[in-house]
Amino acid sequence: MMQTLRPLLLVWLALLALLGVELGGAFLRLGHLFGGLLLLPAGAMVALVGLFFMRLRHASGLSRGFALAAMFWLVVLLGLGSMDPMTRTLHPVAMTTYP
Amino acid sequence: MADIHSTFQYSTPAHRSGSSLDGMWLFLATEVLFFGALFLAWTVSRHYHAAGFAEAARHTEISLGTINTVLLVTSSLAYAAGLAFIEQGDTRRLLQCLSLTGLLGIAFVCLKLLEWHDDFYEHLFPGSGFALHGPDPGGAQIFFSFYFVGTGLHILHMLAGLGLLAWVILRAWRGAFSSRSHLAVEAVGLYWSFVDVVWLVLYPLIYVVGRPG
Amino acid sequence: MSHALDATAGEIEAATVRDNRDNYLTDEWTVWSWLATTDHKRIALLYFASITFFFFLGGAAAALMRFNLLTPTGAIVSPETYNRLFTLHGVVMVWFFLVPAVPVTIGNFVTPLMIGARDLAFPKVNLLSWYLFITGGAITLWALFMGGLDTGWTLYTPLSSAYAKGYVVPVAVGIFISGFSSIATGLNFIVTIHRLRAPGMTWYRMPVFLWSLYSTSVIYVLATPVLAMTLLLLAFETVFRVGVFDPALGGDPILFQHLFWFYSHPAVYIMILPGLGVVSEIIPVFARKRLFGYKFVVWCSVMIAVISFFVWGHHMFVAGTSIYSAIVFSLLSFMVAVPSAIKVFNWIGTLHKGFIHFDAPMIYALGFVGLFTMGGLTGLFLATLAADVPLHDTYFVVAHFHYIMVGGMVSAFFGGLHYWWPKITGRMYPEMWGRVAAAMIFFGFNLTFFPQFILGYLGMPRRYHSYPPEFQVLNVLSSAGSTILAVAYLMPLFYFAWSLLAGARAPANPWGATGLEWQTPSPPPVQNFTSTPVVTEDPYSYPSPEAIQMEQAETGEARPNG
Amino acid sequence: MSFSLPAASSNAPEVDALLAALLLMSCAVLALVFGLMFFYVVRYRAGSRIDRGALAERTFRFEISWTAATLAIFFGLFLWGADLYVRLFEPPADALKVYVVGKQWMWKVEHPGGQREIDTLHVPADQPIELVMTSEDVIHDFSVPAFRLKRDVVPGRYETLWFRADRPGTYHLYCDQFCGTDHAHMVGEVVVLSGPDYRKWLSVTPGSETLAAQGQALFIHFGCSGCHGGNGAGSYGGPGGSPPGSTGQAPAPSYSTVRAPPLVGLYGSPVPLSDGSVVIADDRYIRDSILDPGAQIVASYQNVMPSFAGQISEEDLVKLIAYIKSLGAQRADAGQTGG
Repeated sequence: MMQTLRPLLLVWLALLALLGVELGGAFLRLGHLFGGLLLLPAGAMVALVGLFFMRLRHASGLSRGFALAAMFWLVVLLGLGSMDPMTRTLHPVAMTTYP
Repeated sequence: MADIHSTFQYSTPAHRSGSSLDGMWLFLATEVLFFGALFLAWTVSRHYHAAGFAEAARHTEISLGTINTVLLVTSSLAYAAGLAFIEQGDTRRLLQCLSLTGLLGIAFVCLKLLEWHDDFYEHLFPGSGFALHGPDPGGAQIFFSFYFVGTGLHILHMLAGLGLLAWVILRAWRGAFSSRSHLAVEAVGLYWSFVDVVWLVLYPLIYVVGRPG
Repeated sequence: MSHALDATAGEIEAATVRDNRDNYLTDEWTVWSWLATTDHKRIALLYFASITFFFFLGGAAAALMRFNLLTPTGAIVSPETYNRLFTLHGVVMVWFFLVPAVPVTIGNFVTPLMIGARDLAFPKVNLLSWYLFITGGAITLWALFMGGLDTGWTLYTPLSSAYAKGYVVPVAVGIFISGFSSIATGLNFIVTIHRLRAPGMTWYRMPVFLWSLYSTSVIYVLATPVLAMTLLLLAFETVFRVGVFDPALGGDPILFQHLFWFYSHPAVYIMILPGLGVVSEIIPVFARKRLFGYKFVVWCSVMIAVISFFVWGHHMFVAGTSIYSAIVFSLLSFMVAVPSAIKVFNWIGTLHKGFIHFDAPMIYALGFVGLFTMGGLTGLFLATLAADVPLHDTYFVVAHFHYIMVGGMVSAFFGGLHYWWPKITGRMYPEMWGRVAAAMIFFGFNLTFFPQFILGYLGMPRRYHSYPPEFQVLNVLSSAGSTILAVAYLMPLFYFAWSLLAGARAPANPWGATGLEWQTPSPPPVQNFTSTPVVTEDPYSYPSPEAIQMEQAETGEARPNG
Repeated sequence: MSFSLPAASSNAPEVDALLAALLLMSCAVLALVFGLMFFYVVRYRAGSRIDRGALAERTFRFEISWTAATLAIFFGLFLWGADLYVRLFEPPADALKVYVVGKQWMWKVEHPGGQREIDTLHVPADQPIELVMTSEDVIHDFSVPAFRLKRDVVPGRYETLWFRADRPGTYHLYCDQFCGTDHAHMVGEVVVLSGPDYRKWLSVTPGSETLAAQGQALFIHFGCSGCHGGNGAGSYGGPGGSPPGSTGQAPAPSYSTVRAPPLVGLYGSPVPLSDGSVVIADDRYIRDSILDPGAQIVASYQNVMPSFAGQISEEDLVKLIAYIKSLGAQRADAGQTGG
């Protein structure tokens, strides 16, 4: 039994460690651009939970396909969706408040 | 009649449970895109309103958020352990693990509600009377719109998860699961961990990334 | 196989004996046996009834609009009413007719039959999806009739948030709920097609219709949740008067359009892909010939589904997006047209050297090919950046998407309905009436929508309650066409009803078609098949032309010229 | 009635050529598809006795060749369309700027000379015009079919649209983005006048105050003059004791004790910021500084200015900017007379 529980415990410890990294990063002055780097530990945590707690490693090929498809389309949504706002030349206007 | 009808279409129990788990994963894939739209809104809004987002993020309770993350990660661990136990046929340990999961989940929801209470008290709900008047008050309001929509939806998912958990616990208590037949435990576990995953992304977006900006 | 399953199989055998006597329609006749059914065939009929209602409701709104546009001043209805009419028309037709139409009715009915399964993977989820659908529909209808909504189906902010007049939130809730119905349906189809194929039914032995449904389902499952979140953000903004799209806060109303079209452009392919599948079924049957380029056709369906997610930006070429994003989206939009074009060529290749029969489904299918080609070609105008600028938001766009949605999709739906009608009901429809209706739809459709291309080029904007007098002639032509179209759409309602009562009994395979669904009686038994079928042939394995001609020569039906 | 649309801008014939090419290609494809369909349907009808022979075995070649042909044509169309489209975003430097504000359900136009119109836009022929457009409420769309142009008019930001009308006449103006109840009545006219006619129109149109003059009134109304000085000369106490460009010319300094940077001569000049960077004071910088003063603080000043975001309407903002621009012009004139 311990053989099955041990990896889970190790993953849990790794998750807490990554959380620590994020928490520490929150108090560093990283600036607007590098602040986004703090999403990397979050990505690692998501991967750990998916692979171990949700057993993606042992899931059927189809299930893994679904998980990959979700990630792919998420990238499409975020990538193509932010392409326009990131490359736009915007001339903002003061808005009067709504009626 | 209907029952025969729906069971006989599978050739083996493994075929059936495998199909159900595939279905669950596909459902979770739709959930990814559901929250993905919110993350896109966050990305774009932060791009326009870095200052407002930074100021707003500094007004969030990172201590509560971090404790909540620990609670949720631990609850996922407990659930995964419970699943490992029932695979050995140990219903008693399964029940213990799932109860722990439930308690941690309830603690999460309570802390979250407490945090909301504080936020309302500090007039951080967007709209007239919004408390932050920094260089980019509009951006800060958009941040808090995002915050309330994101955490609100997450709480709804938590409540649904707690309901499912209660159902699994009830069935486990009645001895419905064995080492060979525990599809419901596994399927609900996927959902529970997924709600955890959503929080793992919301946590940095709300408490961490904006703060150093 | 486990002992428990053996027992189940025994019970099934007992049930099967009864099936030989009773088909799925006559199995039980209580209202409850319909409302609580998990039989995919009965659920398909429940859906048929619901979407027929929505189709004629949306059609009535369209008829009123066309009536109003007979005169330049639009004297029939007030501007408020007109705006509510086209919003109702759009919302109902898109979300409660076109998006579900073919998959939930024909798809629901024939998918398990085509792959040789007893039912979909999750029959209860299937029933749930119907309840979600009618609940969403009821809420939306209630809102549209009680308070009305005048934002158009596109619900652009801030017109739908800070400046909203009418029931934005209930309509959003209704669409949100019906979205879950789409997701449930898509999920069911995907898992079914992966998991429940009969022995020997390899991927490349599946009929094209199933590939189309599979591609459609991918879009259902991955695009609909984005719409759900968009509607939630919109509702939040409408209720609290603040939110991420709010320009008063510095929010971006164009972000709403991005999120909206991330769903709604792939949704266009939700609407048309099943139509492409239906036509790919019909043409080989009535040409008695193998589908030309089967692998290309099926992979084109998949490619269309995937690429459809990359092109939504072409709805926003004049909306003020960045020029770089416009260029990328224009290029990607051309890419999605390639697989569609390939399909058209393959259908024509299928006709080559065939033995073409002109039954009503075939007339619908041929009409579909023509109208879909026109819709697709005019789509290229809109994908070309500089050409889109004058045509955007004019009647050109209206005509273009009606050629795809109505000329294409509704024709395919009707064609499929005629084709599978004997299987669904066990009765034949009156063939002559079917042909007349098909021809009238083709003619009435072109008369209604072709003038709108010209109107659009001349600059007449969409969603106008009144218009400059010089546009009147073309508008009157269009309205005249719409009356023909209305009559043509009503005709099947009557002759199908007649066929139910007095139509000839249908044999198991009235068209001489290949495919598993034609190997079981019409209407099928509750269990679909008496024993699990085993597939040993490729799809559309019609005999070669030489073989057919040889056979004809022997029977003396027709002689080759030599 | 007619089925043709006047081509009244330099852009229109180019777009028409592209549309004609698309139409030609479409007709060719339609002829091919319908032609083959009819031909096969008749030739291979079930009752036909024609000998079908053997089926083509290698369908792969057909597939590849028509895929490649389609791709090549599409790519050509894409390039053509993109090239024309990009030019729509490159207004000539000498374009005459006209401000357009859309609101439910009218178009408000302001000319640089202060002439204001509603639902009508008078422009001279053969001169590039750049419309600077925004909306007060929902999204509208400024569409002139005779110019083959349109652009959405979005609240909260400026959109620009440029054209060179080349045929005098009166053309339809539509709102093409659905904007509520009276969307269909948000229409108007674009009147293209020949050079002399346009000058005549300018002279007879009630010359309401120029934008700059109206801006000056607002400058006082909003209290800007309290800190920046009655004529935008700044308040004394700035770096170097007195603001550059004001010495000797500025009238009596304001009595304000608050230090604020001078605005005379500001427009178009480089401004050193407190973070060490230097920006050019253009429309956007001035707009940002009014709405969000804390974002870019002029070196050696404290930010004491409140934000005017949400308090100044878009039209007023345009006027204020015009006024500040005119202060720049005054200095240049003064410099010339002085030299």
